[in-house]
Amino acid sequence: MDLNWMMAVAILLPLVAGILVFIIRQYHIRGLIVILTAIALIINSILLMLHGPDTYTPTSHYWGLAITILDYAMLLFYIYAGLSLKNWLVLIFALTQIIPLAYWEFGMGASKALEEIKPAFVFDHLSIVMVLVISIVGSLITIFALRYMYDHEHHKEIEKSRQSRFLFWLVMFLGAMNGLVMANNLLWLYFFWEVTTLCCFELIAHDLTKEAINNGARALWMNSIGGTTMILAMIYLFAKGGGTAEMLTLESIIKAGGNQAMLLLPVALMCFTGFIKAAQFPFQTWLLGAMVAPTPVSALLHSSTMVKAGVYLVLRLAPAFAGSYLGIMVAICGAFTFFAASVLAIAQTTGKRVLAYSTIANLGLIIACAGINSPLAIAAAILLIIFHAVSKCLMFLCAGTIEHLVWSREIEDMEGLAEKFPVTTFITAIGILSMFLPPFGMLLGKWLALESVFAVPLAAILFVIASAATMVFWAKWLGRLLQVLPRLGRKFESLSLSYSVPLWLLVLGIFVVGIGVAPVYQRFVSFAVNNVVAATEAFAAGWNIVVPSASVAAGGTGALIGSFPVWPLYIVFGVAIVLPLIFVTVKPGELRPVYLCGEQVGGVDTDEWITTADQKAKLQLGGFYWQGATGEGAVNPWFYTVSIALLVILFAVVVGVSL
Amino acid sequence: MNQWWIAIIAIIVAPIIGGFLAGIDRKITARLQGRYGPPIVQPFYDFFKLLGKSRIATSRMQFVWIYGYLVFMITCVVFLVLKLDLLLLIFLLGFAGISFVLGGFSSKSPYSHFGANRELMQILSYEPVLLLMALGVYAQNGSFMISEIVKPGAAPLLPSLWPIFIAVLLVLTIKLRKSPFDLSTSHHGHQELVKGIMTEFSGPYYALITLTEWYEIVLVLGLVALFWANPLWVGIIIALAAFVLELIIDNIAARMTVGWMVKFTWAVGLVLCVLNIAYLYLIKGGA
Amino acid sequence: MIENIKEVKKDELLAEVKKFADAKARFVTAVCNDLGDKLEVTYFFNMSPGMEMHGLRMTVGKDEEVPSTTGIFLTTVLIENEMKEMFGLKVKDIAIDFGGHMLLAQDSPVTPMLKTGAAGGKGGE
Amino acid sequence: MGIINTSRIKSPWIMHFDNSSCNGCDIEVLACLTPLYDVERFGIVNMGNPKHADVLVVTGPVNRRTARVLKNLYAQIPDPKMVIAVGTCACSGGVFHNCYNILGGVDKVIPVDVYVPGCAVKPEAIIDGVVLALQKLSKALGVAK
Amino acid sequence: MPLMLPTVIRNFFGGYATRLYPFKDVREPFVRARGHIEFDENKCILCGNCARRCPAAAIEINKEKNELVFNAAHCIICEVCAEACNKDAIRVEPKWRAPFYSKPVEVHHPKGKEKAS
Amino acid sequence: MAPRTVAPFGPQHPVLPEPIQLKITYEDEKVVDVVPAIGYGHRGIEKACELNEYPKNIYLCERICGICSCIHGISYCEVVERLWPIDVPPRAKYLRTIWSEMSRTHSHLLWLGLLADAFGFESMFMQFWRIREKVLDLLEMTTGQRVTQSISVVGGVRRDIDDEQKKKCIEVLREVRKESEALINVLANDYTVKARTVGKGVLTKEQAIALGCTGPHLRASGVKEDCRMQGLQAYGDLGFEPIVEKDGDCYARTLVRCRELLQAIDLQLEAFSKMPEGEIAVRPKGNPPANEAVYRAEQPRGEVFYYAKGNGTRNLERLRVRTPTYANIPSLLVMLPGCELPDVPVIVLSIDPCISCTER
Repeated sequence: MDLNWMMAVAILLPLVAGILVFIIRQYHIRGLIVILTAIALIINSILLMLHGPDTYTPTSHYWGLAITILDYAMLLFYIYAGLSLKNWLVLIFALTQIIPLAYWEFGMGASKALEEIKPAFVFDHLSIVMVLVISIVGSLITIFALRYMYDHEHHKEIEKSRQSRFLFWLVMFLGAMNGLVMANNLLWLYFFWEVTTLCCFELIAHDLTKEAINNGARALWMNSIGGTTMILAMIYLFAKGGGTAEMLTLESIIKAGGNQAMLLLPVALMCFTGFIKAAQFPFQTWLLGAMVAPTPVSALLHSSTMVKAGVYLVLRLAPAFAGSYLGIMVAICGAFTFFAASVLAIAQTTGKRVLAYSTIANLGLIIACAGINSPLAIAAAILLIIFHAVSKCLMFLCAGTIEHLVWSREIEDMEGLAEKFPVTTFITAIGILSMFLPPFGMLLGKWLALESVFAVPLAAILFVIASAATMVFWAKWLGRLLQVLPRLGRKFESLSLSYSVPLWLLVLGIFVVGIGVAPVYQRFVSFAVNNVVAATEAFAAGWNIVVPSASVAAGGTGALIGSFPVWPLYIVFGVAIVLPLIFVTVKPGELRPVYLCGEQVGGVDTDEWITTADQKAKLQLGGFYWQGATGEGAVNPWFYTVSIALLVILFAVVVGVSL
Repeated sequence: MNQWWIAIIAIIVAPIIGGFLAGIDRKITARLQGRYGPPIVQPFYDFFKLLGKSRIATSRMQFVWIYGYLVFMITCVVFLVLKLDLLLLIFLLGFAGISFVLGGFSSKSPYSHFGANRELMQILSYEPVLLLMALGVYAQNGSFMISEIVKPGAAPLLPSLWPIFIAVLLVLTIKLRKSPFDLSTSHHGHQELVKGIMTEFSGPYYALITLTEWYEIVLVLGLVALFWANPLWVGIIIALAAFVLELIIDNIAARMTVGWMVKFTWAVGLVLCVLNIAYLYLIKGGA
Repeated sequence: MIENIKEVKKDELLAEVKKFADAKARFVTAVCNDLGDKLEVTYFFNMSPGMEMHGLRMTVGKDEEVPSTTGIFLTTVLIENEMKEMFGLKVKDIAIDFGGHMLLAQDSPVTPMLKTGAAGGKGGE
Repeated sequence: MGIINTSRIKSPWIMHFDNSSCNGCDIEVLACLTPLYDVERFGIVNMGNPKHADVLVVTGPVNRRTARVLKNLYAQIPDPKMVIAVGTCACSGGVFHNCYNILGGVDKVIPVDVYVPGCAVKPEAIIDGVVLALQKLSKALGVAK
Repeated sequence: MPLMLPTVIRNFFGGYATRLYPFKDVREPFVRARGHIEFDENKCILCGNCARRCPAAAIEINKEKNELVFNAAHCIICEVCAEACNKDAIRVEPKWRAPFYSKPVEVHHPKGKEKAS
Repeated sequence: MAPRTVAPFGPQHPVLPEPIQLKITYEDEKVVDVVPAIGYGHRGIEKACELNEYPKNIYLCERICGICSCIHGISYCEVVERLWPIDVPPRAKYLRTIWSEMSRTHSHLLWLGLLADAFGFESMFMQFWRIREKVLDLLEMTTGQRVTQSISVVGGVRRDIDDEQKKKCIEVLREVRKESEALINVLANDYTVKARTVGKGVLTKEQAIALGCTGPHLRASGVKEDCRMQGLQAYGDLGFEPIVEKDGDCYARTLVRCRELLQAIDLQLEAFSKMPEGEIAVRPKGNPPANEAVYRAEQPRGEVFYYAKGNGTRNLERLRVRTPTYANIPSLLVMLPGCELPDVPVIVLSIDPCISCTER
C-alpha cells in the first residue's frame, strides 16, 4: 500500500472513525465501526512495519496551516476551561503556552520557517515499535471499552448515554498518538502532544463528578507545564539556530548529538516535558488522579500509550545527551521515581492506584534506562516499553473486569476472587506474574536494565530496592485474590466477548512476545535507535538473550556479561506452575478447615470460629499495607523534597554546562 | 551433554547434602543448648514420614505454588552449578520465594497469612542485598556470570567484597530462618504465628517444603562459597564456617520483629553493600 | 471473724465503693454466699500501705438487681460476671457482659454454685 | 514402603493440648523437651499445630468447652495419628471427678492409644508413654521391633 | 547478643546435660518419692479408711464381695490412703506407674481380716 | 480505616501453654482490640470443695494450679486453721516457708524460660529449665513429688526435712543461685532481649492499682505491696523486703522476677539457718466451726485470696479462691491494644498467666 495511505490510516482514520461513532448512536453499529477501525489500525501497523523505516512529508501546505489553527483552538479551549472551571492553574498554564507560542510564531517569525521543514514525519524502528504498540494494544482497549462503558453506565444508572462522546475521544486519541511517535517537525510534535493532553482531560473528566473534573483539570495544567517547556525549548532552538528552522526537527537534534553543549538546555526542557507526561515524581499526582476515570481510559492513557509518549520523547532524545551529566541526572531522576513509586505502591489499598504507581515506577525505570544510555540500556528500555504495554494493559483490563464483577476497586473486596471468578483470577494472576517475575518479559527488561545500570551506581541502588518493593506489592495483591475457603465445586464464570477477547489476546501476547523475545529483539530493538545501538546481533543468541562483554561485541572471544535462557525458563515455568495447575487435584475428603487454634466451627464451608461466651465470630483477614511506614502521608514529604531537588540539580547542571 | 549430567547430579546430590546439613544444624543447636540432640539423619526420617502422611488440604492452589517453590529452587541450584547468570539466579530465587508466599496466601488462614506477609518483608530485606551482591561481583569481574567467578585464575572475591560478604551473612540468617530473623516461620514450634507461613501445609506437601529448604541451604551456602571460588575448597570451608556462625547466632539472640529486620538489614546490609560498590566504582572508574 | 467489714445497702454500694477508689484502694475480690433465700455479697479491698483488708457486705434477695461496680473498678468485670453465672446474681450494666457464659459453657449446669445447684460431674465414670 | 514406616516410628511429632489441667502435667511435658530429658533424641518435636502433628499429647480432664476444641484438633491431625493421655486427669478425670464442669478423661471425647498415669506425671513416665505408643504403632505397621 | 555466647560455648564443649533415659543414666527416684501405691492383700482388713479419704475416689470397697477395687487411672498418689491405713496395707513405692494401653482396674481380695481372726 | 484482621489467639496455641482465647483485631500486625475468652479451664473446684470433706480439699486446691500448687495447699490449710483457730508449730511454719519459696524458685525459673521462649530465645529457655530441674529434684527429695507437692495438712506439714536433706538443699540452692545469676545477667542486659521487652505493655502505678493487679506485675509498676510483708509464717523472722521496679513494662516485670528469684533462694537459705526444732503438726479437733476467715498469701504470680466459711460439719459452707491471674487479666485489656503481634505473647506472659488458677 502506498505510504500516503498508510499515514492517513494511522493518523486520520481514528479521527474519522471517532466522528462517526460520535454521530451514530446505535450500540451495535458503533461497536462494528470501532472493531473495524481496530482491525484496520492493526493491519496498517503491520504493513508499516513491513514497509520499514521511511520519511514522509505531506505535499500540501494546508496541513501545516490546519495544525497551527488547531493549536490555537486548543489553547483557547484550555483558557475557556480554566475560566469555566474557575481553575486558575489551568488558565495560567494555558496562557504561558499561548503567549510565547504566538510571540514565537508571529513575533519572531517562526511560522514561515516552520513550513520549510522536511521531512515532517520520520519513522524509524522506534516509531514502528510505538505504532505497533499503540495500534494493537490500543485497539484491543477500544474493543474492551465497548461493553465496559455499556455496563458502566448501566451500573451508575446514567440516563443520558455519553458513550458516543467517550468513544470519540478514545478512538481519536489513537490517531494523535500515531502522529506523535512519527512526527519529526517539533511544532507538529507539539500539536499531537497537546491533542493527547486534551483527550486526557476530556476522558478523565468523563464521569463529570466533582472529583473527576478536578482530576482532569489537574492533568490538564500539569501537562500544560510540559507544553510550556516544550515551547520554550523550541524558541531557544530557533533563536540559537539563527532564526532558521534547521534545529527544529528531532532528527537534527539527535544528529547533533551530545557534543553541542548549547543543545543540552532545550533537550533538558523537552525531557522535562517527557517527565511530566510520564508522571515522574513530583508530577505523579495527575496520573493517580486519572484513576477515577473509567478503566479503559486508564488502560489506554496510562498504561500503554499516552504516558509512553513521555518516555518515548526521552528515549528519542537519548542520543542528544549521550555521555553528558544530563544523562546521568535523567537516569537518577528516573531511578528515583522507580524507587519512590514502588515503595508507595505497597501502601495502596485500591487496585487501580497500585497499577498507577506501578506504571509510574516502570516509566521511571524506562527513563532511567534512557538516561544510562548504553546500547544495553536502550535495548532494555525499548523491550520494557513493549512488555509493559502488554502486561499493564492486561492488568488494567483485568482491573476493569473485576470492577464490573464485584463493583469495587478496593483490593480488599477482591479477597477470594479465585473462588467466585476463577477465569478472571487466572488471567489476572498471569498479568501480575508477568509484571515482576521471570521468565516474563518485564523481568527480562529489568534484568537487562540491571545488567547495564552499573554505569550509574546511585541508580543501581535505587533499582534494587525498587525491585524488591515491586515484589511485595504484586505478591500481596495476588495473595488477596487467591485466599479461599477450603471447599470445592466452583464454576467458571462466563465473560462477555468484548471483555474476554482482548483479555485472552493479551495473555497470548504476553507469552508470544515473551517466548519470542529474541526474534522480537532482532526485528525491532536492535535497529531501533540506529545511532545508539551498535552491537546488534550479539544480544540474541538463538532463542536466548545474552549480553556480550565489549570484547565479544567487538568480534573477539571472551566471557559474557550475562545470559538469559528464555526457552528453558519458560519450560521451568511450565513445569513449576502450569503442570501442577493442571494435574494437582484435591478430593473433597481431603479438605479440612484451617487452623484456628482449635476453635473452628468445623465445616469447610465456613470461616467462623467460636469465641467469647460461645458466640460465633467471623474470621476476617485484612491485607497488610504498612501505611505507617510506606503510606503517602509518611513518605511523600521526603519523596517530594528529593525529587524536586533532583530536578533542580538537573537544570543547574544543564545551565552550568550550557553557559 | 556434559552440562545435563552436571545438572542431574546436582539435583540428586544437593538435597542429600542439604538434609545432612539440616541434621548437623539440629545436632549442633542441641549441643549448644546442652542437649543430646537427634541423630544426624533425623531430617530424612522426618521427610519420609511426612511423605507417608495422608494429605489434607485447605485449598488447591496452595499445593500448586509449592511445586513452584520447589522447581524454582531446583532451577536456582542448577543455575549455580552450571555457572550461569548470577543476577538471573537471584531473580529466580525471588520467584521461588514469591511462590511460597502465594502458597501461604492461598488459604484463608490467619497464621499462614501473617506468615506470608512476613515472608514478603523478608524478601524485601534480603532481595536488595543479593542484587547488590551481584552488582558487586559485576564491579569486580565485569560480568554477572558465575563462570567468571569460578574460572581458574580468577581472583577471590572476598578481599575486595568483604563488606558485601558480611551483608550476605545477614541474608543467610534470614534464609536459614534463624534468630533473630526467624520471623515468617521457624524450625521450632514455639512462635507467635504457630508455624507461620507453613501452618496450613501438612504431610507430603510439608515434605516438599522441607526438600526445598534443603536445596535452599545448599544454594545459599553455595552463594557464600562463591566469595572464595579459587580454590573452591576454601570457599566451602568459609561457607561451612558461616553456617556454624549462624547456628551460634541463632542461639544467642532473641527473635526480633519484622520492622526491626527491615530497618536493620537495610541500615547495615545495604549500607555495607553501597559503600563497597561505591569504593569499587571509584577504583575502577565506572564500568 | 473477718475484721473491717461494713454492712451496706444495695443503693449505697456504689457510693461506698467510690470512697475506696478515691482512697486509692485496690480491689481484691468479691465473695458471694448463698444464704438460702438471699445472697450475701462481700467486696474486699486492700488499703495501701500496710495491706489492710476492708470489706463491704450487702445482702440482697435472689431476684433483686444489683448495680455494677465496673464503672469504678474495671477489674470487677470478671467477678461480677462470675457471680452472675454461678449464683444468678442479677448484676446490671456490666462493662463487658459475657452473658452468663464466661466460665460456663452452653451445656454446663446453670447457676451451679447455689446450694440447690449441680451436685457434681460425671468425671468418676 | 519400609522406609516410610521406619521413619514414622523415628519421627513422632507431638502436639500438646492442655484441656483444663492444673498445669502440673503441662510443665512436665514441656520439661521433656528441655536438656535433661531432651526427647528430640527420639525425633520428637513439639510442633504446636495439629496439621503437623503425629501424636496428640493431651493433659488434663476434659471440660465442656475443651471437649469441642479437642475434637476439632483431633480432626485436623492427618493420619496416621496417635493420642497419648498424659496424667491421671487426662486418663479419668482424677481428683476432679466430682466437679460439675468436667466430663471425665480424654477417652470420653476422642480415642486414646496410650494412658500415662501420674499426678503429676514424671518426664520419664512420659517418655515411657511415647515409647509404648511407638511400639503400638510399629506393631500396627508391621515393623516389628 | 554476645552475653549469651559464653553459656552456649560452655554447653557445646562441656557436653550434654541429658539423661539418656531409657537407655542409660537412668536416675533412681528418691527414696520417699511418691511413685505409685501397692496394696498388701494380706494385711488389708477392708476397713474402708482409705476409700473414705481418697480425694480422687480411686478406691472402692465392696465388703459384700470382699473386694477392694483400685482404679489406677484415678489415683493421684497423694499418699493419704497410706497415711490413713492403720494396718500398713498400702505401700507407696518410689517408682512411677508404667503407662498402659487400657485403664487397669486392680481387684484385690483382702485376706487380712481372716488372718487376724 | 485500614483493613483489619480478626483472628483467634488460642485456646490451642504453641506460645500459650494453657487454654485461653484472645480474640484480637489487628491492623497489619498492630493490635487494636482484644477480647479475652476464658472458661476453657473451668472445672468447678469451688463447688467440689463444698461437696468434699474438708481434708480432701487440700488435694483439690493444690490442683487448682500445678505450678504454685504448694502455696495453694498451704493457703487452704491456713485459712481453714483460722476457722478454729489453730496455731501451727513454729517448725511447720518454717517448713511451709521453705517450700513456698522453693516452689517460687521453680516457678520463676519456669516463667523466665517461658518468657525467653515467647520472644524466640530458645537456648535461654533451655538453660532456665535445665537449672529448674535441680530445684525440682530438691522438691522431689523433700516432698516426694516434683510438681504437686501435697505437703501441707490442716495443722501443720506432712514431712520433715532432715539434716542430710537440709545440707543437700543448701548446696544445690547455692549452685542454682550462681547459675541463675549468669543467665539473669544476659536477660537483663542483652540487646535483643531489651529490644523485645523495654517499653512493651507499659502499666503505670495508677493504672496498676485501679486495675487491681497483684504480685510482681504490681510491683513492677512501683507499688510496694507483697503479702509476705504481713509477716505470716516465718517471713516475719526473715526480714523480708519486697522488690519494686518503677517502669511498669515487660522488662521491669522481668527484672522483678529475676530479683525475686534470687531473693527466694536467699530466704530459703536464711530459713534453713534459723529453723527451730520441734513438732511439725498438730491435729485439729473436731470439725471446722461456723465461722468465716480470709487468708492472703503471696504466690509466685501474686496475691492469692482464700475465703472460707465453716458450718460445723466436715464440709465447708463456702470456699472462695481468688488467684493472682484473676486479678491480672483485666490489665491485658489495657496493655495489649497498640502493641504488635510479636509482642502479644511477651505481654501476655509478662503477667505470668495461670489460666487453670483463674478459672478453677
